[in-house]
Amino acid sequence: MAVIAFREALNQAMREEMQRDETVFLMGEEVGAYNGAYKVSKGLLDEFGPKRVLDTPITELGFTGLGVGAAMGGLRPIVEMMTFNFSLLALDQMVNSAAKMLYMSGGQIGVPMVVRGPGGAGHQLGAQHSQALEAWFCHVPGLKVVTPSTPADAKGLLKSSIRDNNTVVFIESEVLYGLKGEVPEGEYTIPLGVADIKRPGKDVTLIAHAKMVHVALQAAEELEKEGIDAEVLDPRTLRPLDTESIIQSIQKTNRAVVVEEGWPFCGIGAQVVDTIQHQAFDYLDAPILRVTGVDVPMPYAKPLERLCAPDKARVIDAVHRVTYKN
Amino acid sequence: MAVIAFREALNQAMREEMQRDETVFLMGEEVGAYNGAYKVSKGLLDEFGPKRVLDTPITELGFTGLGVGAAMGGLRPIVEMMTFNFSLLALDQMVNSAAKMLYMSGGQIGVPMVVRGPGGAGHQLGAQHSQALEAWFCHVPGLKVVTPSTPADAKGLLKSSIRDNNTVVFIESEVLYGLKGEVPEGEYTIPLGVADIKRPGKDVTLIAHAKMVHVALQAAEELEKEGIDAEVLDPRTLRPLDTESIIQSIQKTNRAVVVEEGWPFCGIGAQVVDTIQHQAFDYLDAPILRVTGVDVPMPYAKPLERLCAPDKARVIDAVHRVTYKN
Amino acid sequence: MKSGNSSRGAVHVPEAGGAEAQLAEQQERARQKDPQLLKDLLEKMLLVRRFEEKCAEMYTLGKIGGFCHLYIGQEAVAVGAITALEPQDAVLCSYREHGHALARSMDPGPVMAELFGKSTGCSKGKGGSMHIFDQSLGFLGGHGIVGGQIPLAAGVAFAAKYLNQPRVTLCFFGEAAVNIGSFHESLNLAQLWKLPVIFIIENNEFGMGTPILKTSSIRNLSEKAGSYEMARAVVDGMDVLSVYDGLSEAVERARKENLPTLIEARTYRFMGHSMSDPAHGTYRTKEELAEHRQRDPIKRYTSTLESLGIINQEYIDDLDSKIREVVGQAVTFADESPDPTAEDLTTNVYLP
Amino acid sequence: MKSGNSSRGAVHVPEAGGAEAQLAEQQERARQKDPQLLKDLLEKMLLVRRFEEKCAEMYTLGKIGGFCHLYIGQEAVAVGAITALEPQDAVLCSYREHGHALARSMDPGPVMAELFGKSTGCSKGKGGSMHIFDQSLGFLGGHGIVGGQIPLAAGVAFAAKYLNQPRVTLCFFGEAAVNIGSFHESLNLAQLWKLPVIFIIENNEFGMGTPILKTSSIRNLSEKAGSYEMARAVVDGMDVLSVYDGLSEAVERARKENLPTLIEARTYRFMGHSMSDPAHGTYRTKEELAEHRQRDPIKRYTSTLESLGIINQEYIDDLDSKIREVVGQAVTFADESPDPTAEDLTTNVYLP
Ligand SMILES: Cc1ncc(C[n+]2csc(CCOP(=O)(O)OP(=O)(O)O)c2C)c(N)n1
Ligand SMILES: Cc1ncc(C[n+]2csc(CCOP(=O)(O)OP(=O)(O)O)c2C)c(N)n1
Ligand SMILES: [Mg+2]
Ligand SMILES: [Mg+2]
Repeated sequence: MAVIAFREALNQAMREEMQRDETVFLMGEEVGAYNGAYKVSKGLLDEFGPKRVLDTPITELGFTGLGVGAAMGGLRPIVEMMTFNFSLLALDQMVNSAAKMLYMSGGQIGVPMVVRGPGGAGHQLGAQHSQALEAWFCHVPGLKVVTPSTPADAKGLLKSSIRDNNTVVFIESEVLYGLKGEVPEGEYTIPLGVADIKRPGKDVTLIAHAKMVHVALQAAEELEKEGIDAEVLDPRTLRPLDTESIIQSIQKTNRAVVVEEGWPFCGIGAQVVDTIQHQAFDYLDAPILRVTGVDVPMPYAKPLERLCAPDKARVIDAVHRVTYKN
Repeated sequence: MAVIAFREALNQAMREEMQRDETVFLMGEEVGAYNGAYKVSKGLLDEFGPKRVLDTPITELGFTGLGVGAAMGGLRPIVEMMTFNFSLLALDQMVNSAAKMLYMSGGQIGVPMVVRGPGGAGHQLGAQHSQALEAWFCHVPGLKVVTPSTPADAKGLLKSSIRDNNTVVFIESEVLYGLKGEVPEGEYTIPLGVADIKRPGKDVTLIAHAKMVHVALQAAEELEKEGIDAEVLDPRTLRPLDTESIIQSIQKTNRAVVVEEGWPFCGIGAQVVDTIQHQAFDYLDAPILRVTGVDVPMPYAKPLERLCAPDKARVIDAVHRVTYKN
Repeated sequence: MKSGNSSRGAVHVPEAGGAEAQLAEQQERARQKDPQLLKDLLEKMLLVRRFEEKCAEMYTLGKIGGFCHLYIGQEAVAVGAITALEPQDAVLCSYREHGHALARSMDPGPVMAELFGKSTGCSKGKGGSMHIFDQSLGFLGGHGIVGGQIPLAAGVAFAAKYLNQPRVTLCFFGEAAVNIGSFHESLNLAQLWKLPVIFIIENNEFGMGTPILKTSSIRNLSEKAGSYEMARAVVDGMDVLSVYDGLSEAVERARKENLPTLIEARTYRFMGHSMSDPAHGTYRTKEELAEHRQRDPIKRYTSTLESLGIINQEYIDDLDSKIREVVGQAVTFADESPDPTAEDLTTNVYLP
Repeated sequence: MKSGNSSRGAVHVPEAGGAEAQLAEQQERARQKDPQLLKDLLEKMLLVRRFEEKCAEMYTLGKIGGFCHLYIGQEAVAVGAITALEPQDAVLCSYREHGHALARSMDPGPVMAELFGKSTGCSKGKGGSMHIFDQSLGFLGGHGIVGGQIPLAAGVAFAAKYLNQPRVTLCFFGEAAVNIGSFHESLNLAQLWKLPVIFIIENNEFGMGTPILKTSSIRNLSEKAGSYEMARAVVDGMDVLSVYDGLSEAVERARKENLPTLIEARTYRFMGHSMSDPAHGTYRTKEELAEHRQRDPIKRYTSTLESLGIINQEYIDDLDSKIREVVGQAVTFADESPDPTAEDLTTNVYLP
């Protein structure tokens, strides 16, 4: 298998889908001539020309709405948010138009669109450029939410998202773009809504998505040394959530720690906790603990920023607590 | 005590605070000459004049941002959203400016502002005009979120919100505006962050806010007939959440049902569940159940709309399940 | 009606003129047109009027719920504009769109059934008054967020151009919507990318209770096209032929040159903002309203056609009773249709 | 520089002219000014230049992190504009604001410390390069969302008018920001409510890698004021005196008449968009950049002052070494300052 970077996997997914389907096009700020702010769309303008790779003015609300309209008109837009921080300006179109169109038209008009781009903190980008808002998108019926953690998942899931007939919010971790990994050659897809066990284990389930999967894996490795065998479950798609896989894992381990980059209050982890305690109450040997971003706007200073994100140590500590090892 | 309507209680709160403090002003669509789309601002233009009661163009992003700037410049704006559905257009300013300004200026510049207006479903207003988004606002550090359920709470909490030095998102249930209730005469305030037991009980805790408090109370009354004594706890402020009161109640009843109008996935109820299972795990005799809005955009047709919102029957059913009575 | 292609192009504003001058102008326009077209326009306007009157009645009876925004007084705009389209074209509107749906030849039955929230409604009762859709006619809603449909329309036009379809997209919105960010972002995109879309400001003078001068710092709204070097025009929104002619020009520009146009149609709303807003009282007087009612687009147009001998009183009476029957049948259809069932609640959230 | 108050007012666009014509114009403007003011302007521009050069160095050394947008090439805009203000006035900027902060007389030490993320930074190290604040000087950020500061500035101006303060608010943003909804909504509000605010488009020709012509359908950006009947002006953003004069007029309009102005300052960015973007390669050639560097605002201004005998080479050398020392001290201050502590993490989220 070829070893490629996360950003290249995304690039391949878009390229292949654009080759396969004439109605797929890409638009966003700097996606064309500049090859993308994070170079995810590298070479696409050259290959597909300005009709299918469009540089937009800085108008998140306008071009997202234009994307919804283009989908209503028969196309399959990929709308790139330069970063998901700017999607706050586009939420009205994502929620009130894209997510609701099918329902309020009585099933007549769907919106097959992917809104994708980097989410979460980068390095010292400060309060307005560092937020992980997946919980918001997950709240909305009509949207699907995908958060890949490896190059292979990124490619397989993006291809499925582009082919999906609904609006998919596809959030890429900015800090994972350079991550390399094996990606199967040739065309393959990963279905939305199916979790992946990134590491099997029997003592505790670590549920983590996107870049937190790697933090969980590091913690699991460390825990192994003390004889704790942690399972790392990556939901991959947050909405629809693969509840079944999660419950199965808990039935085996009886303990869970949910790791997420975002803010704690009303984060996606709270929903995961709710789902587990509701459906597997009698299997739980300890309260489910969450390891989350700290409940503050992101500070700029490196030593403060480091304290914000969940790290190996905090995950290990939580595992100790749910296994009553401290 | 005077018996007045919810909308009148809000009106009194604004009037009194505007009389007390010259820097308080109100702006929004139709708040002036039209006396408010829901007549909450009735008479304020007459009393305070166009300098302090401003009709805005339809520009939610612009006038909310202008409100933030006015707060930075020394005023205490009350920004009315004609309905909170339109706040989707203003989220960038609410989150990226209002909630973060104090932090990213290193404590120099606060944003004492109230963003208020009706939230949740009305009667057959359809998908774009019926949503309960409190979970979104609750997710954001830097914001406070208040959701009153009675005229007295509405008045006392709005006065505190206007005096608060932070940005407060104050969500009024559209269908409660006509609700009458006793309101203490003269000046009084209710502190933010303090829950209220709307009905004491010992068998199960029903946690509900805004109009769901009334659904919970109806259910409690019915449950009493079968010998189940339900406590109804109204957090009143969702952020900061009065966790202590919630935990105390659970320690007494050992069972909880969380009722909310909004969508289930990543709703505020999930956070309440997480808080309880984390802090009172050993007190729980059953999984915590949630009764929520149905996971669909709001349909227009009355018989469908009726099925969406939590009602007495669904709450009672949930209570039966947590008390193992069915 | 004239249009300017340059940002400095002079704009011909419809003369205030007396009623007689307006009549004369309309007669002049009518003389150049096919009588059948002229009759069709009348029929559509009358259908909209009677339909909306019936809606008011049904709302009062509690058969229609939610927000219900009537189109009475503005019929010439939707009818004149949409008649200038071809079948493959697309139409997007705000929440005040019953008239546009009928002008686009949607069956009154399924529209009324939608307002009644019935399963036979065009949107299966899930949309309601603000969300009328008919994909087969290119009628793409019914949108409730002010300005929300403007970028959508640009997108529909983008798709048509991308797919080489000879499809023009009309986008209707109220004058109060020109202040919102979506308007600005969309017009820039439409001009920049040369999209076959026509933006129609229906200036009925009020956004709910607020007159336009309190919310826009300029008076001639079509001048906002100057910020994008977009072609623009002003049409008399009380004269169905002024609208039709203005649109025909813009439609040609869109169809042949892939260029957008911004059109201001000056009209007036005879009813309250929605059924819960009284027609007069707070923001306008009874007299003011009565005066504007003199400009009734249907009255004027009927006089014009009569004066040219194209129709007579008998024709009008026949037409009116035919239309009343059609509307009556729509009500019967809606009334007798079944409610959606509990199973319908959770369908149409996702496509497979 | 001329300004038009009517929406049709002619706008004087700075002549492209040769270098000599530009020099002559600047000399003419200089003759009418106090030599001390002229020297202060030079000092400020040079301070910004040296500070930014040092930032580039410190970024490369890893002492500054995150996004870091330098102002080299554009110094005349911030310095010319802000010098036209009084102490009680307010300034809001985008993320490219180090230069504005220094022009507003912020101490270079706490600004550099902020970029280093130190607890002595003006925003305690919590803000970073994009979020410089100094409440005591009315320097109200440093905002990272394109267009986000535009309604904020309208609000600050609103507060000043409300409180009867003689305070003018300057709002700086890039030319790519004119396309966003916030711009449109804020300008309309500012004109409608007659707010003492000045909107300054710093047209440095690029929004990241995209030239303005690819994102705006009109060329003369200040004409967008026409949509609001707002006063407008174009200034030569490479001529600190053209900026100063243009601003002085607008400041007077704001202070005396409570009226806003839209100003386009034509300038150019000599560095990449941010430190992670190379100065040339993708969207402009080395030659193109070199040509623009000929228009260096500091070089031109130095020649003007020399030619008028206001300064000489020795003065320049002294000034430069003095400034280099100031910047060096800022670095030392930043370097030696303590990091914020873990306790600082959770303060400043809420006020009591
Ligand atoms: C973004 C947004 N803000 C506010 C509203 C509430 N609202 C509905 S209609 C309306 C007035 C719109 O007036 P105009 O655009 O002139 O259209 P008209 O109703 O006159 O047809 C307002 C404020 C809304 N639907 N969307
Ligand atoms: C709403 C939003 N969209 C996108 C971005 C990313 N971004 C940062 S700067 C920039 C270009 C802005 O160009 P311009 O306004 O001309 O200012 P300049 O950088 O040239 O000073 C972009 C696209 C952002 N910060 N905010
Ligand atoms: Mg109107
Ligand atoms: Mg620029």
